[in-house]
Amino acid sequence: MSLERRMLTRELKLIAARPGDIFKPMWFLMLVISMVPLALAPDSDLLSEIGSAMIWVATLLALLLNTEHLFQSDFSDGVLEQWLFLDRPLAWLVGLKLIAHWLFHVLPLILITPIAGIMLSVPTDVLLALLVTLVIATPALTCFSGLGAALTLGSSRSGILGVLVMMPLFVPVVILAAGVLIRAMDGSDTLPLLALLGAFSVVAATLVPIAVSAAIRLNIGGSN
Amino acid sequence: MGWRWFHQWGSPRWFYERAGRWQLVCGWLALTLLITGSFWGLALAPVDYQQGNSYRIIYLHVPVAFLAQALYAAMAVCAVVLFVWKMKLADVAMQSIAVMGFAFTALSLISGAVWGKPTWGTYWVWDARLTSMLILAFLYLGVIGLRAAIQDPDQAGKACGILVLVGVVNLPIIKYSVEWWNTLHQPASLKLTEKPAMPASMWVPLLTNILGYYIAAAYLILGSMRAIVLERERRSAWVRELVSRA
Amino acid sequence: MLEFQFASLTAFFEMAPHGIYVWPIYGLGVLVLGGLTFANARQHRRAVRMIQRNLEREETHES
Amino acid sequence: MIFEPIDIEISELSCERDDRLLFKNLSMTLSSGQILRVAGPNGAGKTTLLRMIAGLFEIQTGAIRMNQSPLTECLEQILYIGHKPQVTKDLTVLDNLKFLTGSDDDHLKRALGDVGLKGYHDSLVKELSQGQGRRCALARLWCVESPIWILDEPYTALDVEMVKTLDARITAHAAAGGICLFTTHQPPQSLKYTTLELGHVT
Repeated sequence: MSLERRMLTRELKLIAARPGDIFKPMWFLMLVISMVPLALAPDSDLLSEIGSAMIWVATLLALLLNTEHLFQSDFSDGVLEQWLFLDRPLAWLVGLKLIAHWLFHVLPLILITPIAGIMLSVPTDVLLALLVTLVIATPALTCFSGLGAALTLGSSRSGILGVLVMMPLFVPVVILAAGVLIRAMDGSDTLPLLALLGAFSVVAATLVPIAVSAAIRLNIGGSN
Repeated sequence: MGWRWFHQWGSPRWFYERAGRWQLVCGWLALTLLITGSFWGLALAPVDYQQGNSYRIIYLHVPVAFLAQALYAAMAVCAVVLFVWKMKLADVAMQSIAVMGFAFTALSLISGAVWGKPTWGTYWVWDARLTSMLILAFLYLGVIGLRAAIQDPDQAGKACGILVLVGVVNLPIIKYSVEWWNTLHQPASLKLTEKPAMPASMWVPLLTNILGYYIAAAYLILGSMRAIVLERERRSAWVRELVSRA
Repeated sequence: MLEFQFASLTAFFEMAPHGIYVWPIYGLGVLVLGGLTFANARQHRRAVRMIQRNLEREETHES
Repeated sequence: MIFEPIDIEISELSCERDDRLLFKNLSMTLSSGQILRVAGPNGAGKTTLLRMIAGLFEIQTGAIRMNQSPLTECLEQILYIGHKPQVTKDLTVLDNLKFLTGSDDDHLKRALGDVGLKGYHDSLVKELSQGQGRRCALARLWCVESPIWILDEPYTALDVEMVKTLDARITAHAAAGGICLFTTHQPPQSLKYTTLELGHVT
């Protein structure tokens, strides 16, 4: 079995062992979405106007929540340091881990956003755009929050520092995605913006794993 | 010259001794320039016919905003030096610059907001420049927070270096996206960017102050670096000798 | 070119109608620059004192 | 199997951590068939030295070369087992080993039999006792063919019988031309080794 397949199988088996890891962020997402009308008003016009933005932000937070400890347990078990002895570059392995994380943890989160959309009476075509932007944008977000997780690995009292450190870097993605949603609401062409968003995601997914691997190496070097 | 110069910068002792002298020069120079520039801007420069006297805030706001952005770039240069040449002084510089950069970013945000009150009628507008400045402040905070969370200074330095490099690649993207977002959501009527050409009586004091603030930043960074060098090199013979002589 | 733009010193300090915006900002600027200078000096002094303490502790250990 | 001849050359290695000089100008050469115990009091830098040789800790001054080439190029030759568990609690014994070694099931089950975990391959690691968990991590010694073994406290939590089994395995490895470095606080009885004493820096 190739190392790549071993990696993905391991990831799947871990999910089977800890299903809560997938469900907690979903649960969080639905809770946040239920809070919106309570904090605002049950007025469906108002909700449908801000609904897609709310869902975007809530998904972003849920994603951060489940990426924050991406490497933590492997790091403290000492499994992460074994990655250095596998005959693949660390950045490649990190990339695989991020892909697996996106596939098995982030994608399910995106797939339940339509339910949130119905709850906030978001129109169907906007909902579709929302879904597409999330699928295209989350790889970049996953990579960045993975970097935050890797940078704060070694410090025991970091708390949500990884999230705080990485959140400003989400700005371009959020802006572009919001642009797509606004255009979808107007009914104008969203394709150029989606292409731009996709390009950002692709570049982030190729370059950020290198930074993540540097951060992991650094933290392994500092621990005993 | 080349290599010797390089080795000197790698030596904390050499830096500590020189930096004390440079700091003194920078301090007085900055003080003179800032007093001149600020007095000139506040009292001698003509009133702006559109904004009235409130425009005099630019003599602080503009230099500080320039600095806030330039310091992030400087931090990135330090990160590169740290990774390529493993020069510890670069890490010390990064640590000082992060704090100074945050202070200047905060100052530019506050002065921008206060300038906005008489100009736009409100303290905070989601104007492109204010917004990207706000994000810059968060980036600086991230660097400071990351350093504070990691105990070992060498390791903290490298982690911050990675963060700064990732940040500096993203910074232009953030800036452009925020500008684009601004045109998307707001009519251009609130913009302040288009300014008529300034007369010399306005821009000469501005230039004086820009220079003054840059040198003041150099003074502050040198001072903070000296303190950090002393702290980090506390075990070395030269520091012990220096302190016991004092 | 270089002439005082205000009728009197009071007018200068009033800077009508924007004095309440301009002067506090300059005050804050002075405060920030001064505060950072002071903080640096204090950090330096603390470092020196810490090293001195360490040296004294070692001397008492040796003797 | 017999390993190709290999030598590790450590030259002028020094290490300072948290203001403490752990070792200074450490030079030695390790060659095929050698078993080296790194000894010394707590905090003497045993783990740090092992991690440096394993390429996990950055070398500050000095150099480590393996067959004349820099260390970073030969990491696949190293089998490192640190004092962390090295296994994931939520996975089964077999899945853990399969991920790290890539060997097939039969091979792994045989290795598990060798470390006395026969029939445990489907158990989750968190269901095992501490000693059994350690055995699971050590089972890699029976199924991976790396010439250089770096074992940090391999004897911790092992019973007398397992200690003997491990000693025999290390002896066989050295006889086949491998190198083994390890640390321990209880000197193993049935193992012939040389000792490097750390902790004498002035």
